[in-house]
Amino acid sequence: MDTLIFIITAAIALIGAVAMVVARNAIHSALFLLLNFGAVAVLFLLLYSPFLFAIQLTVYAGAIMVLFLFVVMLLGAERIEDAPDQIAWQRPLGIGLGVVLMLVAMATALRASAFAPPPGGEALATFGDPAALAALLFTHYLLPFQITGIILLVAVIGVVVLNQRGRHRSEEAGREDARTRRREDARR
Amino acid sequence: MVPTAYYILLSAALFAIGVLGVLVRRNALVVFMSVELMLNAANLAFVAFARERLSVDGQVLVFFVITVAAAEVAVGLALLVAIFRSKRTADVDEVSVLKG
Amino acid sequence: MSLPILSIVLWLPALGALLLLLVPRGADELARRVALGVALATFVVSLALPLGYAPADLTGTRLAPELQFAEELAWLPTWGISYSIGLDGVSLWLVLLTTFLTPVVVLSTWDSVHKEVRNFQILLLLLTTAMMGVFVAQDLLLFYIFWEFTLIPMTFLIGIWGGENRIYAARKFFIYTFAGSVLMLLAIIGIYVLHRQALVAHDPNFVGSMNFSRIVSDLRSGNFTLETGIERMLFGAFFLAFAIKVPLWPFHTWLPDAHVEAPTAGSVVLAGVLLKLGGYGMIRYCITLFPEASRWAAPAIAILAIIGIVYGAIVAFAQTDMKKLVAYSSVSHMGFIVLGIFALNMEGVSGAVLQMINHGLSTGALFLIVGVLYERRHTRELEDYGGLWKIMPVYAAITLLVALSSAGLPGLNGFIGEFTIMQGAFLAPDLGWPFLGFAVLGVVLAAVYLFKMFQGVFMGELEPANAELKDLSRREIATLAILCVPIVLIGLYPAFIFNSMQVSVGEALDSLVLLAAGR
Amino acid sequence: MLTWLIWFIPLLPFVGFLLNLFVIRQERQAGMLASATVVASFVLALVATVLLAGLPEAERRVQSMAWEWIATGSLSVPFAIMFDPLTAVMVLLVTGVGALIHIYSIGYMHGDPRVVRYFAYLNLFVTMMLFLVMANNLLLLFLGWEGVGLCSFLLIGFWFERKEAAAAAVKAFVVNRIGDAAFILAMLAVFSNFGTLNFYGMEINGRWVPGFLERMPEIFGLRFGPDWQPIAIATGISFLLLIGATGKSAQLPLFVWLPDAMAGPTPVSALIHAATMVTAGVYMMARTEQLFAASPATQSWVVWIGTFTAFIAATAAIAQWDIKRVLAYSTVSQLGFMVAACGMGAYAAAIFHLLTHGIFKALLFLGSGSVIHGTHETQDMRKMGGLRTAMPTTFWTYMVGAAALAGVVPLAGFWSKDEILAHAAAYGYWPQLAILFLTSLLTAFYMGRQVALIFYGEQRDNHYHPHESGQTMRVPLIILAIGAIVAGFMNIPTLFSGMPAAHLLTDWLQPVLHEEAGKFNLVVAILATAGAVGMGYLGWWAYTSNAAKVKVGGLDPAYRYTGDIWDGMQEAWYVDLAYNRMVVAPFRSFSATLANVFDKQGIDGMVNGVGRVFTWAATEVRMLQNGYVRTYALVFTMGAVLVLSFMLFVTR
Repeated sequence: MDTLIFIITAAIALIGAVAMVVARNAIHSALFLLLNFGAVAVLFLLLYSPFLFAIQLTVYAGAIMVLFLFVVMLLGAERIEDAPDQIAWQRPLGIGLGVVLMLVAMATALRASAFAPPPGGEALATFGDPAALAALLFTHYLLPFQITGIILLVAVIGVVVLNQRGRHRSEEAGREDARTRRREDARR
Repeated sequence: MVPTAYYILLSAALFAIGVLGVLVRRNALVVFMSVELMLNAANLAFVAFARERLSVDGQVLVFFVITVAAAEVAVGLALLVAIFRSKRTADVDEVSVLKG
Repeated sequence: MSLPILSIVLWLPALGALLLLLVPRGADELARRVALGVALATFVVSLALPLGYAPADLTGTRLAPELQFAEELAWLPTWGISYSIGLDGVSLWLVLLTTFLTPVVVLSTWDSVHKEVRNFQILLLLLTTAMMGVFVAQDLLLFYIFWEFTLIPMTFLIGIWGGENRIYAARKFFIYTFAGSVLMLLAIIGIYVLHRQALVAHDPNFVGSMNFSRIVSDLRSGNFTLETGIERMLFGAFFLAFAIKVPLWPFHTWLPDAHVEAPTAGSVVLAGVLLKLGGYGMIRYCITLFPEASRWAAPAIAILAIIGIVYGAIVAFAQTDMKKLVAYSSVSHMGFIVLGIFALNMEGVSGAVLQMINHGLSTGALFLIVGVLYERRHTRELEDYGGLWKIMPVYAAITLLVALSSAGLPGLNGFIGEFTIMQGAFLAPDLGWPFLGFAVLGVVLAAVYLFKMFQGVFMGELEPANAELKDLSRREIATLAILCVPIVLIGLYPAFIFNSMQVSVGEALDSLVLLAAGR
Repeated sequence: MLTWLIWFIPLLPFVGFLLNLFVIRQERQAGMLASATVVASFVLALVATVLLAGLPEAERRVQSMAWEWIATGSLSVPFAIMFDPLTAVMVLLVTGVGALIHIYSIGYMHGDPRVVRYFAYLNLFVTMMLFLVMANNLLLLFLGWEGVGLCSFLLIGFWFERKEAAAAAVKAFVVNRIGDAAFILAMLAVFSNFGTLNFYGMEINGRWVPGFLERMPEIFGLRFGPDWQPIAIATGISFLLLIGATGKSAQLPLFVWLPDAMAGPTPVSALIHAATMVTAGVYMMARTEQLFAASPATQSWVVWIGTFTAFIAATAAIAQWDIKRVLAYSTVSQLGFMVAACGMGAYAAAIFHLLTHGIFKALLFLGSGSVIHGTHETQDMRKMGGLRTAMPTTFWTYMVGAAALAGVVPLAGFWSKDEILAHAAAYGYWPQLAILFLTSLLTAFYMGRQVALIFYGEQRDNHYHPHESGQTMRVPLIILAIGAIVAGFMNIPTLFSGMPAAHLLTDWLQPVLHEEAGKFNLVVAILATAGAVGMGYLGWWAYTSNAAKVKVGGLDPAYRYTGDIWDGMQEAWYVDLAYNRMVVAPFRSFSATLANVFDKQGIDGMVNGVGRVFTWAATEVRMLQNGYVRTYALVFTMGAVLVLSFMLFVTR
């Protein structure tokens, strides 16, 4: 029974990922990514980690994807890929490399991990619950916990500062940048 | 029970697709999303091994990864907005001022 | 020796340089006087060396080369590196050559250097210390440090006070020599490590030693042996660094550029002493440390030397620029010296050492002579001159004497060196007639290009442009006369150099003797 | 007493040189001082010779060492001179003729701006020549050898303003240098085979060092034994010495410098290029006579070189118009005689001819100098003629010299040349005898031609009125003329039994050259004299009878009959031209290409090329960073893939 669920969700996840990459429209790819995150959340459940299932759905799917959609809408950047690709050899080489990476990654995965079904037993019952996770988090991993806190703080300040400078830039700076861009094009 | 190997294979596949996305797509946002996808694939692998080893450490790590990812997205998008404001485009190739 | 004479002689010029820092930048005359004073003081003090030098008797081949005025100070005891300096028959006379040439060079700056005189003198004095350091260093690392240190002042001398494309010449000079000597550093480290490994096997708490005589005595006593393959590689690395410095034939192209662009004083020091570092290095480091490899490589190197002799002479003949002509003549003469060294016998090596001193004197004088004309007419092309014998008789006489000494007229110093080298090369087992045939051809060609220069400058019609050139000033006569005295003296009575050199040259060749004895 | 006395012979002129160079400025004093020193050393030489004669025949060799010149390893060379019969004779010639020439120069060089320096060079030359002749080892001989080469450079190029004088001076020095190169090789070979460069054994700080000539029998004892090697050494060494001698004594391959050397002042030509320097080669061959005797191969080379040089130079002398070039080629020819004599083993005859030639050739040169002086520096014989009335002394002394050179009976030239021819006849050198005899006929002819052109007929170019030269020039001429007459009696063969002073010179040189006197050959004597007189008269008659045909700047009357041969003779069979075209020009172009092409582009190109390779590589790498984020990503992924695959495949 579990394997069946696993196969379905895995398929959904893969489809979501591929669709995200292939989609022309940025919004469609964002939504497909949302689908992928949902599938992965379910997989977390299968792996007995309900806390992460919740976190995945709320933080990833909820916060980050919403932010993405918001920014896509703000910039109106759905349709910017129609111009011909500047670097001709970029696309084929990219695809080729991606495929090679996939094969190598899979080969490593096959060799590294065990095929036998994971051990069960009574320890499994208390395994995934948030209490055990929290206990470990606030004792053994206290320092990293604080550091991530600081990272988040820095991120917030960063965002504020970036946007501030953005607002002061006058129209003239915009035009000047355009000119440099034209000169670069001429030179290339 | 589903052997861990399947999960790891899936995670590898997702990761590779993420890389493909980064390499091929020229829209900065899609690139960003692909990066998020790669991170997600990594989380999946973490959790799979945590399950196999029955040790919660894996999951704690995933927790940290998620928070860092969130911070990263925030800053990334802010940057993207700032660039878009001055350059009127989100195409990755346009932004090549830092040429060597 | 209670009073560390050698260190005093070594560091006096450097102290002089520091003293010069106090002199205000603008005071050219004061700077020159102070520099001259320091140079003369160094020369006077260095006279104590030959007087106090007592060559030990030659009985029996002692293991370590016998040193005079040896001084030793612990420097990096953890690795066994010490500030150890000492003097033997070969380096004694090279140090003397350096201290003898420096006052002459400083004296020549009166006319040739007019901007930034103070800094010029400082660099010159630092260069003197560096050069002497190379000759007296008994510790491999100390030797290397002084060897590199000579490059810096010389590069600035060429780079700042040089001719038109001096930057190119200075850069080429620096990188070319530096590339060679970096290989040598590798070899030094190689020896150090091998030596330590070999001796740690004996007494475990041996901390390794860079001391040259220690390594040589271990080599000869047999408890530190180099396997032939490694020995040849190390020999190759050392030899390459010295071959570039000498310069030996294929590595000579930096010399003409460096000389043409260098100021007169710089050229004299470069030709007078800097080229001898290579030769000295070959004798002290190549032959003594790697006898078997030297024996193996000797014919090949002799061929290169022979090519250098003939090639240098032929190319010199084709030059129109006087300084380039003298530069290529140096290539030819240094080819002789290398031939002498790799004859690997007493006559050859002592002839080479004497020829090094002779070359320092005569080529140094030649560059001064070219400098005299350059200061007056600011051109070095032969065509611009002619018939100067009529208006500058004293100058012509001195040039003739120096040209003859450089061409190897018997009775002057050049011939003694060349004849002894040729005699050594003739007696050497694997060098014979063919080598001598070419070497003698080199001697003939030397006369050809030197007399071409002499005829071009002094004989023939006197063009109006040169009509009002005035003869040498008293100072110029003094400078050149100082050089002419040893030129004639060594020509007639070279014994005083040969005698004191016998012991050390013998010891340098002892390894070969031991080798031959099948140790 | 003799040991320290002989040191003064070379040192006196050296002191003269130093004084003239640094101290004396005034012309009069310079001339007097220079001549005085040489005369003094001549007197000393006489005294030394008399003292030497006093010694018993066996120990007639005095050697004295000043200091040990080179002493390193097995090489030890003393700075030592010696005085033995051969040296005595040479020293007497050098100082004697030298003194006369110094006195003559006072008159000749009067009024020249740099005359003080001229006398300094002359004194230096005499010193060097004396060192050459008195050296007791090959190295000191070589010092003299190159020293005289240097002085000949200085003196030929004395009037260096003149382009051809400068070129001639450098040419002389370089050609000599080529010969000297072979000399150096010979010295190296001698030292490595014999262990010493001293001719004879001597006491050097306490121990007896045998000379290499004394060790000759020991090394070559097995001269005709199966071991071929020693003879190879002797041949090698003597052949190199021969090349050295041809360089210095202007023999066939390397004689081109002597005719051009006439660009120097005439007394210089007389002293250096007639009497002393050019004879150095012959002296050296005589000194190392055992070496040459030990190798028959080289002996034949020597004879043939001498004979051919004599003949070719004689032919060239006939067609010259410059008064001094005739004498120059004549000198080359007479030297050919001496070298041929050495080749035939008649060393005593060679030295005898060397001495007589030294006297009458100096006489001829000084005579020509007086003619040039009298006719205000004209050297072209076509502009002269009929000078016998205007310059009687010069005329008569010149006639004596010409007759002596031609070999007319009572004069010196006849005896010495005849002895060579007699020796050739006695030892069966028939082909050489024939050529040498023919050469002596040609010699008589060109001397007759010269005398006729200069002194007979009437003056062809009257831009000048000839006058006899002054006292200081005439006196040496007269003395030399007497010498030319008397010198023959030094070595008269035994004409009839019981002759009192027969073969004085040969007996005197006996301890050195170990030769017995040759018999007098009446047939050769009669033939030679008849030929000399006949051809001399023919030459004189040819150029007096059609004196009218000789125009200033015109062709020689004989040109009509001979045509190109005459041009060939005038240019000395184009040997010099051949050298210029086949040696000098290719060397110049080769050195130019070597310097500009091979050195600048080749080696220097490689060195700079290394530099350029690095700069090119640097620019290439820089291109990689083209600013596109995705290319960076690409490179990034490539790295990841590589690492992964490495992990996968390599670390099993």
